[in-house]
Amino acid sequence: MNAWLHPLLWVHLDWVLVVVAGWLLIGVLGVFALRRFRLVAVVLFPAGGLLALLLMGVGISAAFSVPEVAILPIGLPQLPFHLRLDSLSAFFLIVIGGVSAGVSAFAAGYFRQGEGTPPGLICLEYHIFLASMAMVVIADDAYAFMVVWETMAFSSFFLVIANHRIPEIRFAGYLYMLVAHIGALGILLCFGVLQANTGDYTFANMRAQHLSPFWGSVAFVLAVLGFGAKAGILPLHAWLPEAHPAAPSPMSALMSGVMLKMALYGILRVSFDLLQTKIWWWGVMLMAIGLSTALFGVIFSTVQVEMKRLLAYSSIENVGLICAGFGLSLLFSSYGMHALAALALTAALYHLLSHAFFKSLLFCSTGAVLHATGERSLGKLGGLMRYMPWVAWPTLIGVLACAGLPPFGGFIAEWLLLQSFLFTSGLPSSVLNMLVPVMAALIALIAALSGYTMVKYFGVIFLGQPREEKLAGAHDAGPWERAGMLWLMAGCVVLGLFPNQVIALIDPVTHLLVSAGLAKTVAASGWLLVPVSVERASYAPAIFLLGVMFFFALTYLLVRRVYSGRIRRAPAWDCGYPWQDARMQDSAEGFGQPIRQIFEPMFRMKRELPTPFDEQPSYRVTVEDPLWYWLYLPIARLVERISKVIGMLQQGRIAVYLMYSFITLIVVLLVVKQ
Amino acid sequence: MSWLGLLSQLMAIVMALVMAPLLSGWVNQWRARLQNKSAPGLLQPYRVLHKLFNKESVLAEHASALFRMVPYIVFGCMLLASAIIPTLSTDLPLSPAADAIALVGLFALARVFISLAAMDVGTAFGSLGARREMLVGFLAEPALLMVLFCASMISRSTSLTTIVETLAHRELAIYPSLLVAGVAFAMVSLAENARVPVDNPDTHLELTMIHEAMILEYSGRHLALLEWAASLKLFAYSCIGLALFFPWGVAEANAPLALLLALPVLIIKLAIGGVFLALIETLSAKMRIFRVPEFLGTAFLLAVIGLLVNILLGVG
Amino acid sequence: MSTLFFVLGFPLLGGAVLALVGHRPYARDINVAFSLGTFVAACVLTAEIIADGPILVWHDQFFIDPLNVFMVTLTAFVGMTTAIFSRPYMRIEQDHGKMTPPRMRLYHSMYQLFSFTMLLGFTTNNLGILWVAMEAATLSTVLLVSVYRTAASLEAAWKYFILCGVGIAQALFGTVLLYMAAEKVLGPHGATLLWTNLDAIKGQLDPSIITLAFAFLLIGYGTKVGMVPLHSWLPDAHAEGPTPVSAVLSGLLLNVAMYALLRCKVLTDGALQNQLAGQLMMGFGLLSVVVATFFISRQKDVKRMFSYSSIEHMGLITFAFGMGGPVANFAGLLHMTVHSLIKSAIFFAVGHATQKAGTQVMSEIRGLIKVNPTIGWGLILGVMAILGMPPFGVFASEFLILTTAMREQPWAAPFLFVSLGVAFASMMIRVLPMVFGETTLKPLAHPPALVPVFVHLGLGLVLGLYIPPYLNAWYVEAARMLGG
Amino acid sequence: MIKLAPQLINLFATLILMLSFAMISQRRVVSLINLFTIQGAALVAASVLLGYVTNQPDLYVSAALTLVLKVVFIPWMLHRVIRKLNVRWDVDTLINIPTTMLVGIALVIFSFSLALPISRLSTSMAGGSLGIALACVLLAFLMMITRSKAVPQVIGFLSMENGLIFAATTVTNGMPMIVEFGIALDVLVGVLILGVFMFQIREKFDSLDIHNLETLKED
Repeated sequence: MNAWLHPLLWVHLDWVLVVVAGWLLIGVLGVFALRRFRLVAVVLFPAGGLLALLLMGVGISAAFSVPEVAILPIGLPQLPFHLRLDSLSAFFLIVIGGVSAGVSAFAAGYFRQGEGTPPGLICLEYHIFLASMAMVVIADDAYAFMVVWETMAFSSFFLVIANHRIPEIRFAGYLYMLVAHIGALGILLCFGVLQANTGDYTFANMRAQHLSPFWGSVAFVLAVLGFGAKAGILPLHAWLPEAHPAAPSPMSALMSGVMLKMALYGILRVSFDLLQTKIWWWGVMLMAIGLSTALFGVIFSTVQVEMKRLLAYSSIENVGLICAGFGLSLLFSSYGMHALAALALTAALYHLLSHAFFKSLLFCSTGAVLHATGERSLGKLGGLMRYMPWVAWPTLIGVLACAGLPPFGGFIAEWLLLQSFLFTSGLPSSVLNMLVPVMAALIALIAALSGYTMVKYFGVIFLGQPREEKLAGAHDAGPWERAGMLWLMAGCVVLGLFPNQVIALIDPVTHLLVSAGLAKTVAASGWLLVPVSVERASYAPAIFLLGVMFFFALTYLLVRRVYSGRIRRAPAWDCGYPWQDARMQDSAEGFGQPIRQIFEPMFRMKRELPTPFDEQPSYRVTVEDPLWYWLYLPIARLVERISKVIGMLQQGRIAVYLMYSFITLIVVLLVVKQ
Repeated sequence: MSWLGLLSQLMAIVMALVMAPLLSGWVNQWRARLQNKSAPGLLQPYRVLHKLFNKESVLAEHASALFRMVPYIVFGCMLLASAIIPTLSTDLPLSPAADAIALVGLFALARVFISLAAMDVGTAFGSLGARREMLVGFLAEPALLMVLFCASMISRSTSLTTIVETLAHRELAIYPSLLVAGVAFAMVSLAENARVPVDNPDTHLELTMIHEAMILEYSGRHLALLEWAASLKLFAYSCIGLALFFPWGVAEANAPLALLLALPVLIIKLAIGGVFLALIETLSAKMRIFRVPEFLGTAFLLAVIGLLVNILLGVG
Repeated sequence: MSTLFFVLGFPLLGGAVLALVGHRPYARDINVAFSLGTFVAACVLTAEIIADGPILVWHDQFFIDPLNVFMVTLTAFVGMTTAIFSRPYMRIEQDHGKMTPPRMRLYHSMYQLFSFTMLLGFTTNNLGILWVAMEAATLSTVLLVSVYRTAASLEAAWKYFILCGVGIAQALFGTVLLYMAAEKVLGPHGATLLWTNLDAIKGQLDPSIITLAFAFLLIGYGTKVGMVPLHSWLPDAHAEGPTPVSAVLSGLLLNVAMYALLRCKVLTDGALQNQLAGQLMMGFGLLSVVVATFFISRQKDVKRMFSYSSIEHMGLITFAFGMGGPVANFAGLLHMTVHSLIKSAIFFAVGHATQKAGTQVMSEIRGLIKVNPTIGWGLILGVMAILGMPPFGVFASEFLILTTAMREQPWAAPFLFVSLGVAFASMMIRVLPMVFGETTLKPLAHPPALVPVFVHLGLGLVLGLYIPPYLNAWYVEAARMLGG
Repeated sequence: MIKLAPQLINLFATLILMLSFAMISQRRVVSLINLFTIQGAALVAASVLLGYVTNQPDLYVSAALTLVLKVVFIPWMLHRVIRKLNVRWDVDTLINIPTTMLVGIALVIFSFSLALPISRLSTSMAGGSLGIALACVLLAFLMMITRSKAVPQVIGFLSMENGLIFAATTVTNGMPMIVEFGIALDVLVGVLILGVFMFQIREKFDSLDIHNLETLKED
């Protein structure tokens, strides 16, 4: 108890709690400063950002130290909040801290007055959201976990509907909340299985239980269902492309960059840590779900015409890839192939980390664009690179990272993932051996497609000519927004250039979960990233980048020295076509058209083609998610039908009501008679 | 790394720079011959480059800085690519920096940048070309990757040098999977290098052009760099093909004599390959752009089949 | 025992006084004053029980133990807050001309008598008197429900009276059988129906009689609990009466019935030594949960919707007690507490909302958060709480119930899963547009009393995050007493 | 006299059961009330007799209560009500009379089979009448279901009370006094409220047909 008085004696866990408390305090201050907008903007949000930095630091140093436990005197009387900070939690604390630091800075410049909910209130919800996420990863018993988990859900829900005047936004929030709650129920039941009738809900006890394969599988499936609903894996993804566009951009950044990761954390925690037994088909299931999700997500993101929806679908894709990595690792460790399991897990976690950074960066950029132009539809944007360079260049980095191109973080993750898929021969089952390379091929396809999407995203928004006149007046991002985006961009670059250091950070996690790690082999090989051995595979992003840079500079200098640098500006030539205007560039629909054509059966399309006799001929195509019609609406209709039938029970005739009681009485008497 | 290593590395780069235009010139010449046209001189590409470098370059009004950077970036990427492919020797200091996957990534990087540049000016043709290029790319990349995986499954490695060493200097073995992969690779490289039947490098017919549509707005030295980069790409692809499927004659580490010997072998192999390319281009007709996905899809599937054959026959 | 005398005396006296002056303007304050007095007395009583254990008073006619003393406190508390809430509410009703002075008098005196009957039911030791109290509670609430004298309220009251009257009659038959069984052991005299005596000898009671008796008692008190399919009276009665009455009906009256049922279950379990009672209760509970949620998904009237949600939660509680065991019983008791707090809070908020809109039709209530943020936030938070959103207490109990059910009664888990999901979906989609979005409503004439709303929500929140030790001691003790 | 007592009690029991049947089959409201009165009287007689035989003064008291309530006050009030609201006929029943009778027979058999094992255990001399009491309750229930006017429903409700009281009296020689009083009080108040309601319903819907009371429902 005394230790609380001496900050020098505080362990990492205490510091985490300090950060959480600080965030809550900031939130409360926000409520008191409900109308004092400047205060919220310039003081509270940046302060939250600083705390986030502190959290990141704590996470980094906690990653390498022994697990710490603590007990908060709240919760159920028999079950106070148990907290535990192990390397897995530490890793996710890094994710939360690192990303939210940038996003908070961005938010400081982002929120304006008089947009739906007052900024003070947003500040409260925002910081409760952050605090609850930090608590999720350190919760160590089912009750504490569920409490903070749902707190996370509904604080983010209020943020999603921050601008609740618009019915679509309300519906998006509703859908989000509903799916989240269904998922939470699934998680609840999963914990119900895990506690195995002991009535002791601490994770420690769950680790101690050895469940029968049946109950273990039930728990695993429930966990995948529950956490998957939050992560947006097929077919529970429907809320994601609705909620992300609805939310204010910093919120979308946090939800997509961090909150989805919390769901993945849950999957890891349950299937790798709490469940003692692992069965091979769990891994296969997770892989299959993950890859189908990824493919679905990327294909849909290529055909989106609304920038935030595009990013939302791309988030679905990335979550799918990460799940696939988890699945592979699960498969390996179920066969006791720990080194490979570690490789796959490292890849997945690496991807998780880099996705957190580049996706929040991209969402921030959409926010900046949204504020500058008031447009969210790609078809009305274009040519912004000239007007808002401070947004465009960081976004370019984010785009390259998201496209999985060297030398950025996304590429390293995919590289590792492909490596782990490639060296799978030696699995006991030959079918799996056949299956795994096919999955590798799928991953390659998905990566390439995401490149397509990203070119579309960047090209249509920032390049070319403005498709609307008003875009010429677009103002660049403010200082706070720039700071936030630069921070996130720096994250992407660092993740791309220093894989060994990052892997050293991930190593304790893999040791914890699959009792093996890459750190040794990696550390041995200096600048080179060598997962297994130099003969097998190696990659040196720094040298890679230097190489490109070197040749770039070399050619530039040579060309400049040898030849004249004369440049003349002239109208674009375009094969000498004289009357060109911005409308002739590819629209967003046009850019996605080839994909629409190739994957036609996957979409639910409505085309309106003009006839030759139209006065104003117009072409419109809407692409919708078929799952919405095959899964969600039928369920809704089913509920409606059932409730209609049940409504028959209550037709207002008292005689009938008496009859119910009478029959019930008779039936019960008959029952008890036996 | 040994001095010899540095030397071979340097040789590889220089040779790539020098021989790339020559190769495309060679191919053009042969194609002309096969089509009963009067062929341009073998050195025509050099003349073209020289001319372009000397011209002033005309930039579109609303071209951004990105537009001007891209030629250098693309050129740099291609140079790096041809630097890490073991053409003459497997003793390349740069090669550990990037393995097969990274190589594919490198090509992808170049592609993305050039497409972005094409969209930058904001003309109808530019964005059209970019879209088609990405369309080609998203199918060609995985296919190429799968082809490389076939080889790396045999050699249990994704590092290019190791692959070539295994294939070249192990006792001779017949790999049926490589046959399938080889066909796939041929198709992919046709598409990647903007060759008939996928694209036609020397037409500006709007319905068909892909690569040309993208670099339409470039002129002067920028265009020159892009052209050079294109021929470098062709060179790199041919070298990959030779390294994977006809790896004989590539020198091992610290074997100066082999290194000397390697050069003529390579030249001969390239010459033959160029003739074959010209032959294919002459015999096949340009296909509609909508057929391209099917074409590349086939290549992709072939590559995957090659991979499966690998596992079925339990090689590696 | 003087404290108990005050606990029962205050409301009785209040009923009498208000029967005389209930129509005066200051009657509202008197009402509050008496309820306050009751609450204070209840607190003192609680303190005494904590100090020196269960007590028997007045020739053992009254028995206070952990199980019922916190029910008494809860009842007194909610009774008080509801009285506070009904001050401005009824005033506005009077301004709208829906209430006349004579009706106000009836309302006030019946309000006090109603809380008297409930407290009597809780504290009495005599199962016969328990029955009498239940019947009396029915009668007083019938008058409260019909106080508007509209066609709808009359119909609701009539159905309420007939259905509950018949139901309660079955309970009496059950009680008679119980007496018959007890008589053989204890002999025919006044003390035979005392719960303490019955509890002492429950092992010797004749199983066949007790089985039959429990069947009748279950049907009887189950009707008051609102178990499907005996629930038909409940939505009408809740929807047509004044909102304070709806609040106390679903907040308190259902608890009394549940309490009676529990006392009977304890005896039955003791006598039968089997799971019959538990299985019956689980069956009815689950049926109630499922059916009620599907009813919720088709409601247009806001008060009807929340009354169905009361059925759902009562079903959940019944299910929990049916499962038995320390954890489930604990959860059931906790759920009873939190449900009465949260549900009454919701009804307070809804009451003002309906007064604003002048209608109970949900599609005509819009954008509360704009006109009156406190009502809006109260409603949305209350709804989230009742839907089992942590950190509110409802979640705590649902957490325990679901996790226990998952391993002890796995067959029930899917039903609970679906029902809770459906309930969430159908409530949120109706409440969100009521709270958020654009609006045409105008502010109220008198400032609404929203303190009770937030006091209740606050307590609900606290119970989710921190259950004070002595309260916990109650729960554990009570749960142990329920055994199972 | 003493030895005859059990037979006499069973006689009364049968009488009460028979009266219940008569009520089910009866259409005229006035005679329904009369039958109810007779049933109350039989009940009184039974409990007096039982009290005399087992010399328990409690039973006299409960008999007196029943007399005052069920035989004098309630019938008088009901008569007054139907005179005021001139309800004469109870034309339509939901199920026609013969069917109701058949169901009734089934109910009696059911309740006897239910009560038989228990009534053996009864200490009271008239334990056998448990089945009859149960039958009365169920028959009254049936009657409430089938009748579509307010007054007969109330009468059904009250005769259900009769059945309960009969059970309490004969099976257990009467409940504890305080409970008896409580029950009586509740019945009294209940009847008063019902009376008031009937007037209010009448003035709202100008008929006592409970088909009017079907507006509150799930639409």
